[in-house]
Amino acid sequence: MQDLWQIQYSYLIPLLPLLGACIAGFFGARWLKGQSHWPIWIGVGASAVISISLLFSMLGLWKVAGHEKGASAGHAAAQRSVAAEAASEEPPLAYNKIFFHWITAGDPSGTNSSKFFNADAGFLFDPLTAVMLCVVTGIGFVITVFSAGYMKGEEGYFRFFAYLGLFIFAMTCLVMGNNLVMLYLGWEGVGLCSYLLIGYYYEKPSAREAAKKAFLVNRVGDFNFGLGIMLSFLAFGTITFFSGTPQHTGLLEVAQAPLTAFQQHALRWIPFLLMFGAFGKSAQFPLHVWLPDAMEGPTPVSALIHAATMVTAGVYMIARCGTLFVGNAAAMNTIAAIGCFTALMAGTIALRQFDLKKVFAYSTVSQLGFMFVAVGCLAPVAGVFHLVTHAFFKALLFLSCGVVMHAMAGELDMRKFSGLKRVLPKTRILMLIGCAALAGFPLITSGFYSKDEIVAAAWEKSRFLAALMLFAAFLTAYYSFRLYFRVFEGPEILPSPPENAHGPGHGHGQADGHDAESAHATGHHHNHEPWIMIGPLVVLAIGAIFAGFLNFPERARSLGGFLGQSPSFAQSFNVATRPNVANGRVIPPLPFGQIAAQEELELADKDFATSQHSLHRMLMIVSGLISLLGIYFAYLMHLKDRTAAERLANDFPAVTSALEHKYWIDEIYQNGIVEPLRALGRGFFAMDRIVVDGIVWLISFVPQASGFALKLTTQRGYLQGYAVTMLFGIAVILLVVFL
Amino acid sequence: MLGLLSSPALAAVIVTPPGDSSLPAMTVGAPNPLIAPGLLFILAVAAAVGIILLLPSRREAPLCKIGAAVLAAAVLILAIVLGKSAAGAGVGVYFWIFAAIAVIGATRVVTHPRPVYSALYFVLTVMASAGLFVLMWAEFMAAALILIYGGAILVTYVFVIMLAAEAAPAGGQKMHEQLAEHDAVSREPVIASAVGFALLGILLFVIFDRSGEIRREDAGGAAAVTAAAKVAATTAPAVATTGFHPVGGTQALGDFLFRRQLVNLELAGLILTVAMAGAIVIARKRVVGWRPLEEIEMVSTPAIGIDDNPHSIPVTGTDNPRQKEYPET
Amino acid sequence: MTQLALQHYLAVGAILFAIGLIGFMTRRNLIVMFLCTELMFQGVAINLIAFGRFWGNLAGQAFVIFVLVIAAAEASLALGLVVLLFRQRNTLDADAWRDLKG
Amino acid sequence: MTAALLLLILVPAIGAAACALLPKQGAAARTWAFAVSVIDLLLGVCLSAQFDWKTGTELTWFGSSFYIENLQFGLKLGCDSISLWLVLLTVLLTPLAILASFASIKDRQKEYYAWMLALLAAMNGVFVARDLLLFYIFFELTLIPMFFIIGIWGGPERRYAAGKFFLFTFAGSVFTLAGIIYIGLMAPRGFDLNAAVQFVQHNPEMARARFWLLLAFLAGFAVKVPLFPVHTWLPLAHTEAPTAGSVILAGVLLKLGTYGLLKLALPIASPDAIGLFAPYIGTLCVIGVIYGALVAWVQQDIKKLVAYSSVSHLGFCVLGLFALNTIGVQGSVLYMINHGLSTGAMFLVVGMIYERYHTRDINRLSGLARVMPKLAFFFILFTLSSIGLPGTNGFVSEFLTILGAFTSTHLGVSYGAFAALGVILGAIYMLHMAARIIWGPLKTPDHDDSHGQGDAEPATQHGSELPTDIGAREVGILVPLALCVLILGVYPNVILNSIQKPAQAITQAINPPAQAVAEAR
Repeated sequence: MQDLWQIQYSYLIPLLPLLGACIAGFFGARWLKGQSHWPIWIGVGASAVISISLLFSMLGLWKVAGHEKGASAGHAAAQRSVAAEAASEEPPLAYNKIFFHWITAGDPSGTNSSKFFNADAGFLFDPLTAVMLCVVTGIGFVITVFSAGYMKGEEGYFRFFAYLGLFIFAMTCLVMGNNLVMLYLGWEGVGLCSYLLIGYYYEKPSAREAAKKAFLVNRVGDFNFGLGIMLSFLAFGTITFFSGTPQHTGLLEVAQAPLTAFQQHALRWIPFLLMFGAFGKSAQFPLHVWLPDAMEGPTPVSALIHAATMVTAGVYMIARCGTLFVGNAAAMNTIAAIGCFTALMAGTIALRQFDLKKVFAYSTVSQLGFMFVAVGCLAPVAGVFHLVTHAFFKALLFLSCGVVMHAMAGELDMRKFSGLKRVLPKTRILMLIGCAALAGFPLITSGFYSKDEIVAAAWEKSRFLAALMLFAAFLTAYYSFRLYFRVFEGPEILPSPPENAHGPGHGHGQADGHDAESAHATGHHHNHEPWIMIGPLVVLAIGAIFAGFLNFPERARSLGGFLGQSPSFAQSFNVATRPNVANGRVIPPLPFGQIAAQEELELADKDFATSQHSLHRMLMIVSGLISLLGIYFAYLMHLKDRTAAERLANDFPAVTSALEHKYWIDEIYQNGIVEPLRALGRGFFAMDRIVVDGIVWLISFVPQASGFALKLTTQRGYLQGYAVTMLFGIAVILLVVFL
Repeated sequence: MLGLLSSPALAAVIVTPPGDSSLPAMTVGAPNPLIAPGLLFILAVAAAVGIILLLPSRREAPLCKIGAAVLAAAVLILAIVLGKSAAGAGVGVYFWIFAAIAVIGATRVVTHPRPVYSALYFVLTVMASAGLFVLMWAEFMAAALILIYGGAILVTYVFVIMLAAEAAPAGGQKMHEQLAEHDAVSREPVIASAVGFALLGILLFVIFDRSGEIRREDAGGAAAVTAAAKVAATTAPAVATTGFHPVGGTQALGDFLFRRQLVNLELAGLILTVAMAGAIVIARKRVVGWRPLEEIEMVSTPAIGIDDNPHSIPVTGTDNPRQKEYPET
Repeated sequence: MTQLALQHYLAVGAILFAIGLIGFMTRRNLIVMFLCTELMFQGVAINLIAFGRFWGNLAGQAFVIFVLVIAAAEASLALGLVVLLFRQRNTLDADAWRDLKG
Repeated sequence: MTAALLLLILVPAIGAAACALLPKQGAAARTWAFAVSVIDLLLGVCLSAQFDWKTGTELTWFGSSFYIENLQFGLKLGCDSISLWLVLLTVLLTPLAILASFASIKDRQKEYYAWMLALLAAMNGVFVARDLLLFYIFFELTLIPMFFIIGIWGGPERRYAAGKFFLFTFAGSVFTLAGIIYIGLMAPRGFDLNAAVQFVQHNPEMARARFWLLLAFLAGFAVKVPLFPVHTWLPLAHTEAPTAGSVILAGVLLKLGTYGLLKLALPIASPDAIGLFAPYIGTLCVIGVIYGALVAWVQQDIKKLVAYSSVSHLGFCVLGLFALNTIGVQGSVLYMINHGLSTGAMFLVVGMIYERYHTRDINRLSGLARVMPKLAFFFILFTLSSIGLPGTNGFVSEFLTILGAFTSTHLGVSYGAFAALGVILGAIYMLHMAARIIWGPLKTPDHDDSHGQGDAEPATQHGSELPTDIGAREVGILVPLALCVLILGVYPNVILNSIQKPAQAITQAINPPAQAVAEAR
């Protein structure tokens, strides 16, 4: 595998976007101006091409290797091999490409207590990386094309594209990194880019605060992630995932080998720390507050970063370090629990949001909850599959929102307009596809298949969890079509032509800063749907529909099978099936992508196979019905008579206000954490001035005071007074000397 | 100064003054303490109390009398104890007389409110100590003392007292009011005398109790001699060449002075000339606000007849504002 | 001259010195203060002569001569100053000259 | 030729004297000073050229003519890889600082530049001195120029600040002098640094003395590195110092303290003494980190904010030192260099803003990005470097110091965890500053006054009512620092590998292999 040209030149994948970003950034202001999207298009396009070709060549390799293995699979029936043996024959599709040693510290000889820390600038290529690369660079490229149209005429046009290029660089590093510190590099890099992009309209104080909030909340997550890295280094002495050397000294491999007491203790903590880092990045419950505010940034940013790529980094990390997580049952349960809770919470909040982008923001938080549930229920394939499909339809939804905003001169509030199907016919269809995929419209949309797999995995874990997930799916269906019916169907209402055109940041909430530009749109017949914007949408729509079939037939040639080849999935399955971990339960190998094990298991006991298939069929039907129910409900409440929703809301004022105030979490954080810390800071500063400086002043005051006191008492000017004192001194001396 | 002291002591080894062969080479007295230290301190305290009462202050006359009595008693006891225990230790009766006069004179110098009397008592003390000098065979010094001290210095003092006598307060009757305020009251007599007599007590204690045996050079051990001899050898040649042998103390002193202490003598002369020059410069300096003679209203006492009663000289209080603030003791 | 005799003379010298000292400290008249210093010189002279006699050499006496020289010089200067001071402040009180206090 | 070591000190010293004697004020002085500092930079480079990095053997130079026999104190110079990197940092920062003060220093320029060159000489002296007393002399010598620079060209409260700065450091370092003299007299070969250190370390009867020596050195160096309780002089000195002054103060002078700790305190204290102290100093550092960060967050004055950030950052640096393992020491040496670069640059940028608007109040400035995009770019870059964003130099050193504390047997996981809190707090106050000044709607102190007096140098005054973005000179100052920040971020091994041997030597001595510490695993 290492002789693939893509791998040899893999440094181009992150480097080209970075180069594009630098060119756009430094030369954009004066020379490129309007054309500064070209370097990015070329850079991201090239890396997209390399990634996709890498994916296909990997698939090619997988098919070739698959045949011999397939043949051998037949006769090696009892292949339930122990983890070490399975890991020994190198799965063909993983290769560690190290370019140079990035950080090396500690003494190499490793004597006495000091250890040897080595982080390489290296990339790891396996099916998981390939899939993620394609998602990132593919959708990234589509969005750069879209944003060229969307951002035309913006004053900081070049700055936007520079940040975009930087983001792709950071995200590709994150995905391809072969050790935790490279992952951390990408992790913080994307955090930085989201900070810069959210704060793109830096004139607006709300954008400025949102950017700062995003970066700091991410930083809290990264703090835990950092601690996780350090603890794993302390325990295992290395942070590279797979060493590629026969003796398997990679972090994930050593984690499986027999552990000392300290390592076991550490393994109890490492998953929680890494998980908390993932929650920070993927906006899960405790640290989700930054994502809704991130909608301050321009729409393509929301599409790319806050829907498709960055937020999925958390899921990717947990899938990559599966072996660390799977062994720790408590960790897996917390992930599933937090994921489910976030899904429900975000779903409910989305019901009462009237801002288009806010609805989709909460929907993203909810869908991420779904992915975490999948990963939590020992179904990483389902998680990654949903990640891929979600990337397509959520990007589609956000970009169509962008088109709507573009047309409505930056107006985003649902209540201001409706019935836009005549004005924006193409966008209406695309939005419909997107909403259907999000809702999980049965059979034709990708959302249905991926969500169904997650529900199945949840069912495996516990019936109650599956029920909650189905309810969340219902909520998703409801609020997605609530939006669709209110915006595109129903009587045609257009927002009054914007009179105060030029005030930046006018209008309620975070009206898009570039309304000044769209204000000059002459009247309504102007074509709001230029091809440069609609083209990418169509591509995404196709993806939204057909992505589902990537993993549907669930057989050897599916996405699951391909992902199964990744050492992470294979080894985490081995760890999962260990007696002490599985303690008796039969772990279905399919969600881990272990097709061979699945077929062999099905050969072994028939009824298991039949029960699995009937279960899947039943769940598919149920989730299909749920989504149809959700859509019908939305139709009832928002198309037949719009007032029904309001009436329902007024019936439960407490619930509605809770939803509208996002369960007051922001306020809790602000008053519970931020204000006390500032007060503490002020207290320290006061202490600094008073206590420490007080002591210093005292030290200087005491000699002065005593000097003055002496002056008053003894130095009275009497000549004889001095004589007496002298005499007294002589007497004392004589007394001492002679006595 | 150190050099001065050591070289004569060494020289003495060689040039022992002839003629006092009848020197009683008494063996060094056993260092039995002549006076018990306790007694010494009690006497010191008594003397202190005496002095305090005697010092000029606003007290009535009788108290001063008691003070004088106490002081006299203390000195007498000291003398008796010393005399008894010493039993003719080479100090004749004249010594006691002169000593007594000196001490009484000294106390009166200090305690007498009138500066003129102090000066005169000082002359008395000088006479007494001259007597002591004679007892110690330093007849030239005795004479010099009387001449220089008694004659020159004390006369200057009296002269200055006359010059600087303040205007007498108008119509003062009692002796106390007549006195200038700064003469009548002494400053913290209690503390000063206490400290002074403590020092005296210590000195006496050191002299009598702690002196141990001060070995005289000739009675010294071999080590002392050899050291002296070695040093003497280096300085001796200058002396040996001349054949002059002084006769009597004064010649010896003269010889010693001009042979050994020539440099110091010249220096002494120099000091005197410098002092004289200094005195002239000081005296000639113009005093701020000095007005030609005729304008000076007579600051000194009005030309009144001075009767022989010393108290009758009127002493005027001072009109110096800062004076008033001085707290009454 | 025996050590005992020496001690007697030293005693007298010490007494004179002490009395002079007390006088210097208590009397507030400038002239009397100088007089007391002269008294102290006197006490020292007696000691010097006594030691000279005890050791049998003339250094004591020579030194007393120098003491006299110093006393004379000092007396002349001091009294000159006293006269000056008197002319300036019309008083002989030592307290008049406390400007250097504090 | 190792005489470059001596020239490193002599050239600026002579330059300073000459600068003071220049005929008239103005341009001559500043170009002369800049030329001398550039020559010093070249000397540093030539020294590093002939330094053989592989083995890291120490270059030494011995001034025999100045050797005082009975005291065994003489002019012994030398540098190993750690001190060479610090020398390079000094000789890089000083020319930039001098260049930066072309515009801001208008009165008494001759003296100013003379003092700056004298400071350069003293700082180089500290890093290359291989004689205990000589080290101390240069250590104290740095105070004098700094005292004048803050005292004369400083802000409103400059005298108090200069006085406090001088007395604080001096009071501490007097104890160090006592320690040094004690060692100098006890050690067989007198004040020779390496010999003395070896002697104290391996000599059994010095055991009790080691405890007190460590205390003495800690007193002196802890004040210089502002450890928690004795740090109040730093914010005051920074706010009152002129731009160049605070750049050098933050960039190099604080490193004297950590360098002293590394060179003297650590090796001298044997395992028991340092082991005893490491947890306490560790706690002080962690407190310093969190305390400095929180206090920085509530500051109104930008310079005071960056000053407190230095307190917080150096808490990390010393924590790395007292982790007493190779990773920690390497991390902290790298931290010294990175902090010098990023905080020095931060002060330069803040100085440039001050030159234009004559205010450092965070509430009166906002949205400078609109007016000064280039300055905003550099501001953000150096902010990211100081909060330790991976890809910039800050991250590598911060990560290594915390990792060192984590894996240290003397400190422990809890120290590492609490220190890592500083990472979040660091981001909070730096981004708080960046958000308030760079982003947001444009607000500058009343426009009219800013263009009234011709403050900024002509380059920015070409007619526009608002002082425009940074000129060529200022970009020329910031670009080298930015390059260093990025290069060290991408390839920190250039430093890490070179200081690996000395760091290991120091920690080897502290926890000798013989007393094999019970391995954590």
